[in-house]
Formats: sequence, C-alpha cells, structure tokens
Amino acid sequence: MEEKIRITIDGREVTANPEQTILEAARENGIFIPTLCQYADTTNVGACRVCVVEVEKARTLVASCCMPVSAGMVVRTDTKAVRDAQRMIVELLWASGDHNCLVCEKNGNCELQDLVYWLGIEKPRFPIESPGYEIEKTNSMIVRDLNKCVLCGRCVRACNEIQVNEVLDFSLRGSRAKVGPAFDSDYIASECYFCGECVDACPVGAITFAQARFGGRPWELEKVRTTCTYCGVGCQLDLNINKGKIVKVTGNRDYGPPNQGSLCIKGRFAMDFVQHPDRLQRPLIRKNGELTEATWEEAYDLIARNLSAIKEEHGPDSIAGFASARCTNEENYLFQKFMRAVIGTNNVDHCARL
Amino acid sequence: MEEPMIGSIPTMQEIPFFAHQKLRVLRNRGIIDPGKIEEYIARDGYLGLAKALTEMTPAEIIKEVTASGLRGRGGAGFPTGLKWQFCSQSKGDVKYVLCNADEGDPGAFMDRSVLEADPHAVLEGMVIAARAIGAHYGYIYCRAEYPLAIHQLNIAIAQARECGLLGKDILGTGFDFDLEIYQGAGAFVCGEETALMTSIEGKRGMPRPRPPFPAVAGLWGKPSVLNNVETFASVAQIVLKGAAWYASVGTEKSKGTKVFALTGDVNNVGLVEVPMGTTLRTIVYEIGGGIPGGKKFKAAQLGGPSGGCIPAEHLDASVDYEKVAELGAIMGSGGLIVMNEDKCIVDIARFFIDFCQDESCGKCTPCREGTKRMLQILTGITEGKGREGDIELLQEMAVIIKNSSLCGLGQTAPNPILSTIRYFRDEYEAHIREGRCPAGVCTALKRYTVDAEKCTGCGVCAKVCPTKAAKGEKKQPHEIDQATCIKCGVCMEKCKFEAIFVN
Amino acid sequence: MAKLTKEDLKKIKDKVLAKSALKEEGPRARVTVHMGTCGIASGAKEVMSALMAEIADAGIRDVAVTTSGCMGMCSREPLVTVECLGREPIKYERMDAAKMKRVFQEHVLKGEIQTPFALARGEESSE
Amino acid sequence: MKADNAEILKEFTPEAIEILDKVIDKFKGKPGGLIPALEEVQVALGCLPVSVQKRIAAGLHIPVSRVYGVVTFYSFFTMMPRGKHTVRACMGTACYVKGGKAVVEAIEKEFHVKEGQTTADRLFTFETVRCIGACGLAPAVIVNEDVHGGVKPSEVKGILSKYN
Amino acid sequence: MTNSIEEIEHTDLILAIGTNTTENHPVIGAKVKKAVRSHGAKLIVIDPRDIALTGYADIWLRQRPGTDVAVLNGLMQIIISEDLYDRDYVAARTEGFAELKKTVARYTPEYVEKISGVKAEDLGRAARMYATAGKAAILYCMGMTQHVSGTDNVKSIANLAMLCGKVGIEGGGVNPLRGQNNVQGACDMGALPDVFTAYQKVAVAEQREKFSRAWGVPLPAKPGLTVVEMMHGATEGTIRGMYIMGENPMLSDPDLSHVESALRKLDFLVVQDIFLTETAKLAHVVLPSACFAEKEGTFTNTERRVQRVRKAVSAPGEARADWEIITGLANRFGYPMQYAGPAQIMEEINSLTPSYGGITCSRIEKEGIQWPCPSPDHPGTKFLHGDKFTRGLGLFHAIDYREPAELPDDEYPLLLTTGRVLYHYHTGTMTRLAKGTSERCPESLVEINPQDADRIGIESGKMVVVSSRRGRVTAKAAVTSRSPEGVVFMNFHFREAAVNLLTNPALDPIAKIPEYKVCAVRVEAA
Repeated sequence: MEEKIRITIDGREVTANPEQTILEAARENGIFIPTLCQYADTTNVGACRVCVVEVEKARTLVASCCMPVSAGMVVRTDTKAVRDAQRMIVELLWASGDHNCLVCEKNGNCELQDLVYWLGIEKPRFPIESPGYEIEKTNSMIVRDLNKCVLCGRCVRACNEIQVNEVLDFSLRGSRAKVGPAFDSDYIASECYFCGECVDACPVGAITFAQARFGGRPWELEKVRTTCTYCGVGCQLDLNINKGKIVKVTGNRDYGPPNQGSLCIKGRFAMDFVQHPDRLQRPLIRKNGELTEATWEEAYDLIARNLSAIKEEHGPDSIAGFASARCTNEENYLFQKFMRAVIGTNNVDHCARL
Repeated sequence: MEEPMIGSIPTMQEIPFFAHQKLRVLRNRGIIDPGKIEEYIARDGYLGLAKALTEMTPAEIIKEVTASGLRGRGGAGFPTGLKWQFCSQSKGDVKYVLCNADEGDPGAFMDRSVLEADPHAVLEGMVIAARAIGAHYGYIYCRAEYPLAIHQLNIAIAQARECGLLGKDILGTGFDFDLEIYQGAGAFVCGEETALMTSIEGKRGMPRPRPPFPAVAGLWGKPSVLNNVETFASVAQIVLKGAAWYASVGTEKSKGTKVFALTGDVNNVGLVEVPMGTTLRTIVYEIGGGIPGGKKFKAAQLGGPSGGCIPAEHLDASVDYEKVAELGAIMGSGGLIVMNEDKCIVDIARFFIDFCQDESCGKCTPCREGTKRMLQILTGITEGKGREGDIELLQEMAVIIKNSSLCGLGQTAPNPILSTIRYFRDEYEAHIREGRCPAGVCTALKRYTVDAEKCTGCGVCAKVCPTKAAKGEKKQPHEIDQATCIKCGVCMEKCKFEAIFVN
Repeated sequence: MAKLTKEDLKKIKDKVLAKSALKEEGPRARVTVHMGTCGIASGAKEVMSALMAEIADAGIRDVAVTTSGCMGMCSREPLVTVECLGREPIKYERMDAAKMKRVFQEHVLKGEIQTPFALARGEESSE
Repeated sequence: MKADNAEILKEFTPEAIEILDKVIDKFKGKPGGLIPALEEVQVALGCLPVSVQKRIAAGLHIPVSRVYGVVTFYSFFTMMPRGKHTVRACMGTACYVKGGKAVVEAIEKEFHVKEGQTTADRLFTFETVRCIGACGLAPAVIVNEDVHGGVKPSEVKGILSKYN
Repeated sequence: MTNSIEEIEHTDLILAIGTNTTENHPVIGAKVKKAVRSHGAKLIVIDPRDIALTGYADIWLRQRPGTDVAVLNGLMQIIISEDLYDRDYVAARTEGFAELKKTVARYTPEYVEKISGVKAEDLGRAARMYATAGKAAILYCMGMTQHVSGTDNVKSIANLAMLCGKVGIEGGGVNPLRGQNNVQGACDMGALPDVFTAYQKVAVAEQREKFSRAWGVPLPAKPGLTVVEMMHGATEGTIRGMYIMGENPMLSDPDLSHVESALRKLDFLVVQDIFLTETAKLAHVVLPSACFAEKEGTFTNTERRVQRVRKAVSAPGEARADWEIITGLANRFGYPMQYAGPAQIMEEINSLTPSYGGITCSRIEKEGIQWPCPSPDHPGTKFLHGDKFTRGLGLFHAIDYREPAELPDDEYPLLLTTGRVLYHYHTGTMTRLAKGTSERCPESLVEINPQDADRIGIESGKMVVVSSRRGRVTAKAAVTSRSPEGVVFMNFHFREAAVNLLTNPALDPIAKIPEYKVCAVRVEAA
C-alpha cells in the first residue's frame, strides 16, 4: 500500500491516497463537491465542469473529478469563483434544453434539478432554447428526449465502458453534438441490446423507462432488492414497486457482485410476466377431460389420493418428480425431500442438462 | 561590370519589408528547392542532427535547447527544453515525437510556408527531439487543407529515409527514428495537443483532461512530445550554432525570432520573421508598408481566435510573449491581422467567437454552451438588439469560460471579446445604446441618409430603391425612410453626386 | 542516394555548391520560380509553363530552371529570381506568362534587366 | 457474397466496392487507421454514406457508432454525394476582413445554395473553409484545386462559369 | 464455476468455448468484453458460429459442430510437443499425464484441421497464446455439454486447464456458465437422482443415514432416473405418476413428439407452475405457484454465490409459493413439514449440507456468499481447488474424439445446432409475455449461411420448412454468415417453431444430456 499524502481542502487537512482524485479525497472526507458527468467505474472525462474547484497555484479552476491529488495541495471547493462558475455552467445547461420538470419522469430524481436547487438559481440569464428534437418513443422500453440531454456522456460511457456494447457514441460536434446510436437512428433501429445501462446512467430525464411513465413518482416507489429470475448470473436488482405492481427494474451499483448494478434486457425489461393476466390464480383439476378451477383442498386431496394409489400399486419408483432450476434452494430442497422421504423414491431430477 | 540600370533597382536590404527581418526559421526561403535534399544539405542541413547524434548526449541536447530559451511557437510559449526534459524523464520504452502542423488559426500560414519551402528543417528538428527524449517514432499531424505542404513533406521524408537520415541506424550512429504524416480531417480543436493525439488514435478529436500530461501519457498512453512546425524548424540551428547564438536576439524572456503571417489591411501581405521584441509599429509600418489607401490603423489581432486585439495606442509595444499577454492578446502561432478604421470591432469579436463556437468539440459545457451564448449576445449587438448589461454579462462569461473550460480552445476563446471590450468599449456601447455601428459595418445598424445640400433631386435613388424607401419630389432633396430601408446600399452606389452617406 | 554518414554531409555540400555554381561551361544562368501555395494561386504555374516553353523554343541547354518556396512577399506573387553568371540575382514581382517571356528573352538571353517588373536585386541576408 | 453486399450494391458499383475493400485491407489492424481509411475512401468514392461506414466498421472491427461519430466530427467528411466541382470560399480572418462575407453571400445568391449544400444540378458543392493559408490573396475562393485570389462579389459568376 | 465472475474482468486471457456469452449470460459477456477493451486481456473464441464475442477476439477457431474434443486435443498436442505446459503443476498436482500425452499425440494440427476445419496455423497460435498467458480462464456452456460427447468435452477442457496449471488460481479455472437462475442451487439441493444436498450420495449408506435420521424416515438407496429416462419410463409404463414443479419438458426436451406421448400415457400428472404451460395442459392437476418476485428464499448463481430472493409483490389470486405447496402436500400425505418460512428451511439445509453450513439468511442480507462455506465464520470461497482438487490429485482423462450421433447425409444435408437468443429465455413462458423482449425479437429465425441459402434458393424473411427424421417446423429464414456453411441455427424459445421437434434425443452416456447441438436436417422453402 502506498503512503498517504496530506492535502488541505477548505482549510481542513486531510489524508488521501496518491492515486485518488480531489473529488474522491473530498468525498471520503465528507466534503461535498457537486458532479454531473462523473460516473463511477467509467473514465473521468471532466466534461461538465460542474465539479470545478480552486487549487492554489493552478492557472485556472480545475475539474476535481480528474485532477489527482498531490502532496501539499491546497484546495477550496467553496469560493466565489467556484460558485460563479458552477452557477454559470448550470444556467447554461438549463437554458440549453427543455428542462420542464412538470412533465419529466425524472422530477425528484434529477441531478440537474438538484444542482439548480443547490445553487439557488431562480432562472437562467439566457433565453431557454430547446433544440427541438423529436422525442423518441419508437420502442416500448426506453424513451429518449434529447431535448433534456446535457451531453454529460454518461450513457456513452455506460454503453462502451460498462456494458461494452459499443452502440452509443457522440456524433457531430460543438453545440450540435448529440449522443445516440450510429447514423442518429433510434434505439430500435440500431444494434442496441436494450440492457438499459444508459437509462440508469442518465442523470436527467433524457433517457427514461417507457413503461414506467406515469407509473409513479420517485418518492412513491418502493425498491425491493432481489435476485434476477433469468440466467445463472444471479444479478442483483431493484424491483420498483408502486401500489403492488412492478413499475420498473433498476440496477444498483452499491450492491456489488456479481453484476455491480448492470442488467440485461431480460432482467430489466422482461418482468411483465409477473403481472400478466394469464397467470394461474387457482388450482385446476381435470374434470371430464377439462381443466377446471378447484380449491387447494380439492387439489391436495386428489394428488394425495392418486399418487398414494400409484405408489401402492406400482411401488414408489413408479413415481417421478421434476424439481426446478427456476425455484429457490429451499423449494428444491423440500421437493427432493418430498420425493425421497414422502414418496420414497430417488426419481427426482430437473432440467440441469437442458 | 556595372549594370546600366541596375542602380535603379533596390537591393533586398534596401527594401524595408526585407530589411527588418531576421531569417532563421525562414533562412532557406526562396533559395533552396524543397524537393532536393542535397540543396538543404548544402545549406548546412542535417549538420545539427549529426552533431546531436555524434557529439552530444540526450541530456546535453536538452540542456542546449533549454539554454537557448526557445519557447513553443505554437501559442502558449512553454519552454521547449523543459517539455523535452519532462518527457525524457518519463519511463517507457515507447515514446513519440509529434509535430503539430494543424495550423488552424484563420489568418495564419507560417507553418504551411515552412513545410512547403523547407520541410527538411522540420524533419531534422524532430529527429533531434527524438534523440533527446528517447523516441523512435513520430507523426506529423498536418491539416488536409495543405496539399502542397503534404506533397513536399512526403518527398522530403522519402529522401531522408533513402539517405539514412530517417529510419534505422541514422547517420550510422545506431539511432533509429521514423515518422509518418497524419492528415487532419478538418477540426480546429485538433491543434490542441491532447485532441491531436486523440485524433491520431483514430477517434473524435476531443481533448482529454490533463494530467496526465502528454509528457507522461500522451499518444496511446505513451510519453509524447508535441511541438509545432516552427519550433522544430528552430532546433537544428540551436544545436549547430549553440544556445548563446540563439539567445543573442530577442528580449529577456522571449529569445530568438518569431515568424508572423502579416495580413489584413496592410500593404505588404506576407510572411515575416523578426526578432522577438520588434515593435508592432515596425512590423505594420516598416515591414508591412502601412495601411493601404491612407486609412488609419485601428487594431492588430494577434494569436487568431485565441488571441486579442492590440489598438493603435500600443503600436510601440514590443512584440514578445510577456508584453503581448499583458496587452490581453497572445503570441499564438503568429497570425497578425491588421485592421483599419473601417472595421467594426464588435463584428470582429463576433467573427472570432463564431469561429470558436463552430469549432468547439462540444465536450465541455462552458465552451460548448458558453461560446454559443456569447455569439448570440454579440450577434444581437451587431443587429441592434443589444441590451444594457450585455457587456457585463459577456465579461463575466468570458472570465468563467476561460477559467473553467477543459482545454485551451475554451480557455482562450473569450480572449477576443475581453480584449475588444477592454480597448473598444465605446464601440460596443455605441451599438447597444445608440444603435450605431461607428465603422458602418453592421448592416442592421446602417443608416443611409441624404445630404440635402448635395442632393440635386435627380431621382435616381428613388428609381433604384427596391423598397421605395428613397423618395422625394423632383428637383427637391430626397429622403430615405428608415423604416422601409433594407440597407442594400444601391442608392448610395448609384448616386452621382455622392449625396447619400452611411454612418 | 546511399545511406549517409556525417562525413558525407560535407561532401554533398561541396558537390552541390560546385554543381550549382554558375560557370562559363554552364549553366550560365538560373531561373527560380517561387512556387508556394500563394505563388501558385497567383499564377506561378503559368509562369513556369511559359518559361519552359521559351527554353524549349530557344533550344537553350545552359539555363537551369528550379523552383523554390515562398519568398514571404505574398502580395507581390508570383515572384521569379533570375541569376546570371557574374551578376547580382534579380527578383521579379507580379509575374505572368507574358512578362516571363520578356524576362527570358531580354534578361536571360540578352542580359537586359527588365526594371519595370524588378522588385529587388541581391539576396536576403540570413545568419 | 451477394447477400452481404446487397445494401452497398444499391449505391456503388462492384469496382467501387473493390477499391473500398482494398482500403479497408490496407488499414486493418493498424492503430488509428480509421481516419486515414475514411480519407482515402472519401477521395475514392466521393462520400461516406451509411453503407460505406458500416462496411468500414465491420472491416476494421470498429463499432459503427464510433465510425459515424468520427465522420460527423471532422468537417472534411461528408455523407452526401458531392457536386462535380467543389467551391470553397475562404472565411479565414484575412479573407473576412477583406470582404469574404460578401463573396459568400454572392455565391449563395447566385447559385441558390447555402454553405454545405450542393446545387440542384449537382455542378457545385459550396463550402466555406477556415483559412487555406493563402491570406495574401484575400479574399480567396478555391474551385477544386484552383485558387482564385482577390475575388470581388461581382466576379463570382464569371469565375464559376468556367467550370461546367 | 471454479472461479468468480469478477475475476473474469481482471484475468490475462479468456478462452470461451461453446458459450455465446453475450446472449446467454449478458452480464458476464460484458465482463469478458471489458476485460478485452479496458484491461487488455486476450480472448480466444472457439465456436462454429460468428457470435458477438468473435468481434472482440484475438483468435477465433471456427470448428465444425461436435468436433470439440479433437480441437482441445489438438491444442494439448501442440502445448506438449512445444513443451509449453506447466511441468511443475503437472508433476505436483495431477496424475495420468502419460496416458494423456499418448492419446493427444495423434492430434496433430493437420489431423485436427481435417476433423474440425480449424486451420492448423490458427490452432497453433491459440495453443501458444493460452499456454503462455499468465492467468487464463476457460468459460464454457451448453455448447460443450449438449453433445453425446458432452462429458468428454468437459473433461477435455479440464485436461487443458490442468495441463497449463490454470486451475486453482485466481483469474483462472474451468468455468461452466449455468443457464438457469438456480440450476446450480437445484443441483446443490439434491434435486438429482443420485445425490442429496451437496452431492452426498444416496448410495452411500453413511450419507443416506444422516438424512434418514434428520428426516425421520428410511430412504431408498437406489439412484433414481434422470429426466430423459423418466420420459422413457413413462412411455414404457414403468413410471405411472409424475410431479412436475416449474418445468416445461413439452418444449425443453428433445424429440417433443415422444415427450408428449409419454406424458399422455401417465396415470397421473401434477404440474405446478405460474402459467398454463404446454406441459400443464396435459396435467390432471395444475397448482398455481408464486413467481420469484412474490416469495422469499435464495438462489445460487453460477459462481456458487447464494443470494437472497425477496418478496416484492403479492402472488395473484390464490397462487402460493412452491415451498408452501410442497409442505401442504407433504402434510396431506401425513408427513409433517412445518416451517415458518424459507429461512427456517435454510437452517435445515445448513445443518445437513457441509458446503452450505455457514450460509445463513442473515449473513447474505447484503451480499451473497460463495460455497463452500462450512461455518458461520467462514467468508466463503472465491475460487476452488486452490491447494488440491476434491479428489486430491487432478486426474487427466485420455479421451479420443467421437463423432456426433447424427451427421448430415444426402437426405438431411445440413447440420442443425440450437441455442438461446439474448431476447428470450428458455421456453419463452416469461419473456414472450414481455412487451420489450417480444418487440425486439418477435419470432423464431432460422439462421442459414448465404452459400447454403443460394443453393437452396431461399432468402432472408421468407418462410422455410426445417425437417429432421423426427419432425418438421416452419419459421422465417435469416440468411447470415453468422452461421458457417452447412450449419443452420435455431433457438428453442418459440412453441410455434419448436425446434425440439427436430433435435436428437441421443444422450451422453454419463451425464445423460441430450445432443441438442447437433442433428441432421433439411431446409426447404415453405
């Protein structure tokens, strides 16, 4: 382990690792520096400049997200020059698009909104000019409203550096710059895999969940952490619940392994089945060749009667059970216990091989 | 034998344009055929390299260059020797020498001229730099708009390779270095060093934050030295003739000579090389031969879109890094545009900020959005829509954009605005408060009026006016209705009595 | 050209200087057309073509023609330098095909300097 | 393979595709090869439409989004077919102060094009450039390789009429 | 997996064989790609299809389906003959090397090229790259196991990894990627015919008695039947009753016509599921169960990590969690099962299962634990076989290449291989009800090489009939060079084009896995 170095932030002497950035050192010591484009586990690009701080002897303000600490560095995060710059930058971003919180899905969970509030900006000094892009609603999973895009590039980095799907990139340049798939096509016409990493990464309302629209405000949603039901990776995810329904699925990067917050299209967008009307709601019993609804008691009775009879007549090994790779450990345990201890056979298997 | 008429022809030294110049970087201009390496060699070419490779250690080369006081001629003026030293200290077996020939400043063509006329001088400087830092490969990043320069470079590189001055075992010393030309694809921001490297890597030429500095992690993450054409073209002579020779001209902190592209409202448009510290007046009036048509000098723009204007009151200022910066401009790569009294300073500021916002890569907020808004405000002012407070807002924005942008483009983009406000605030105020463009440039603010004393009432203006704004009784002085006038200027053009004027 | 060593550089220098020096047995004269971008843009190529045509027509073999880069004086382009044995070089300014023809016929062939187009005589000084 | 070429064959001849593939082969695996490859392809084919970009991306193993990002970043690249002649008006500072704007306006008016557009008859593609380094000739207009210096707005028509 | 998912990102080389990782395990696929793009890892892909990973690969070996043993033996032959193997490791930690060496010696690059179509030169490059890499992880999946030679394939992979000393180290290992969310857990929990939890054998008296004591009843000693054998039993009449919990053999098993007739022959069939699946439709009793979001419990992922499942919403109607249904049923049979909830069931598992001994519900509240974790203070195990193998020394298996059970011939000239696509999951019961995934991938596609397509006269978007000796399906053609010449690929998510009507039920003799990855078919325009 490398030796710690000492630096001063806002008059406080703190220690830091030499490979840390000013931002990391500040955060570790509970000193708040606002950020927008910074996104953990991706390159620090220093694009938004919201995180600027004053460093003694530096020619200009420096972006704390990509400036490494050095011994004896003296940093101020709260000077007038810093605040003026942050205010100007946020005003410029605000005025550059259609940041209308009334109809924005991100209201209450928007990093730009938080910045405006934190800086106490009443209104921008520049006329508000939305670029006027058409809102992309051509698929049922992700809505893109580039009029709300602040060009922080988090979606691009999420796509290229976290999921490495390499579908998103910047195009054009200067104030015409845009993010999106090649040829400025919409997601559905592109090679997008709909992992939804960009939705989780977007700090504003530019990329949002289509099916969650009007499904609940951020403060109404309850997040329940669970394990994905699809493949064997076992991704940790948050089911976002409102009024007993799953509204959307979000990743959570605090959960760590195995997926560090990343999901795929199935974990993210294929949970509709839970609330599907075709779900079985009551036991069914075959009567006169037709499956008809029954009570649990009737179903249990029928099963116990029939299986007991078969066991009686043909022995326990004439009964077989399929456990399930879809069910929990506890359920599989009970199932094999049931087959072995109750029925008395080792004829228990599941689709591990299929 | 004395030529009968030759006396009437001045010698080169008698012509002020040439007399005040001191040729070092341009010493071979007009003399050698750039396509013939032997002509370069005949002018002591590659002797500096030979000396560097056979008589000097890398540390000695760096020491010599440092002692010469040579500073980067690309704009910022960072000491070249120091840059090389940082890179030489970086660990790594792969390092790069990069030549910035992406001369993007509008109104600058120093590098093009050097590459076209004396490409070997650049190659020689690069090999010396490579030896100093321990690099074995290099790139010349040249803008595609310079086909002739690229052509000459290609010839020069091929010849140098053939002669063993590039490639393996240069001059039989065992040192290897080769390079290739990388053609820029049209993005001004690629003149910024990290953007240039990103571009060579085949990506969008967007600048990266520093640190890490290129000397530590540059092209493909390897230690790299980037200098511009003029800097490299100075190196061989420093090595050959020594630091003291180089430092013998110039000012205390700005040594040697500087090449300027002298353009605009000046009689002798061209490429000039003068000792650091020459006054602006000498450059404009002696070398440049003054302003055509007896017009007044208004300002000189130094340093292109990153630079600033220097007004007439500072004509006697010494042109060196420190003084120029003090006056609110930058030395830049050497574009020097002279403007006469007919130029509107707000329009010029608008031109430069338009350039910067058009060339902004779009990565960082202050540059992307800030330059756009500054352009919007300036355009408003030139269109008569300026408001009280605009100047102050521009100044505040300028300071913040300079202070908080990611790269040199954004950090200098507001310079023209700051310097023009500094020297010509009254002209801004005239636009905003009086709706008047003192130079008569801003179309929307033009007022065509009839001088009743000169007007004979011939009626030509009324006849040619496309909107019937010019009208009047026959034989009576005419008038121009400002509400319907579209400021096309036809009336003034056609008036035989010069009775219509514009303010 | 073979790979050079340091010693070769000096030899080349001497050789080139010897070869390019004007002398009785030829070349007696050298005409340099300055062909930077600005020169070409102002018509240096036409000047060069005119010169080559003149030389061909005249059947002259002892006049060297060469090109060089920009002289720095863009506003006077195209520029042409004429050097004749034993005389100071003359720079001609704002050349075109007709002027080139005249300069060739009168100056190069007959030694009569065409003062109306002449910009300067001699060489620039450099260190 | 026919099936793989279906898209690009709509726009280009097999000969053009062969040139394209040669360029791709040349830069395959070369670090930083994308931009020079695009430059060469554009010179050969005139423009870089979607089908060409896709093929370059596949050939160089570069995400097509990155290729598109690069194509749209650099002003040299164009996705649209160009006119027979390229007319570039210099808008460098020297040309600007010497009246370049009026020249641009004259071209736009005379040929009914805006900057970056191609005339209806596909004869001219009109662009403005930021300094070609021929400031001594300001204002300059470049048609293909020919530089025209000291251009007055009234001369525009005459200069361009020589190209057809 | 012997190793952990996070190690993949930071290893030096990844060898992916028989795994279309980005589509089947997208998040692991992302780690592979990240390792390559961000951390400079090398990637070798061995796959007949041009899967997405080939675009990131340094070397791609495109073998003919079913020739994996030959390719792997070829790699080992080169590594041994060029003396690139880990001598110390082989000497200290393995046995059977001499046999292996003798067997693989026949697999010269030229011979392997003849069998597999992999160029000798590429094979050599791959062998050297793998052997000389510092840390190297092998990833594999059903592309290895779903063959009659599945067990041979897996053993060959293990041979290769041991030969180069790449098992038992961080960032190395032999890593099967498990396809289903809790297939690892189901196996760990003893949902297999021959073992109790944690692979304690039913045939071993001592182990059987332990369970017998805990459960309070005598237990059968004879190992039971596997899934495919159960189906055969049903056909033959030896199996009369069947209880299926959360599986859909009517779409997932090979040779579906056979499955259907088997299930129809049963005297009594109970199916417990969340939907009325193809299988449930044949049942006598259907029990509605809660899905993962409606219950508590744990899943064990492919890297042996036991993680919590939490209830987020209520189950519809009267549907119950599967554990509740089983306890209810057991009680009805007169066998008392009383648990307050899954946590209590886990306590019982902890007590009977050494490798799960320390994995209690409370410990995995925040982060899952990887077994083995024998005690409450054990941190869990990131990678296996660090000091020694389960059996002590690692055993090399000398294995020869065998042909797949069914190969193309004049009548059925193409080779069909099957798999998943990113957008759907298994039999599609869930993903096909989701708007997003159905929108992205609405129908089954038959991927066929352009050359084959030209020959047969079909084009993309046109319907084709694919038939084998066992059945026929109709689906849309997608002409693409993703498929090598002579090979067609279909997914098994769509009941409308149930690919398992075509597949061959031939089994791997040991693992009893059907050969889903190779069968002979004919493709014609519909």
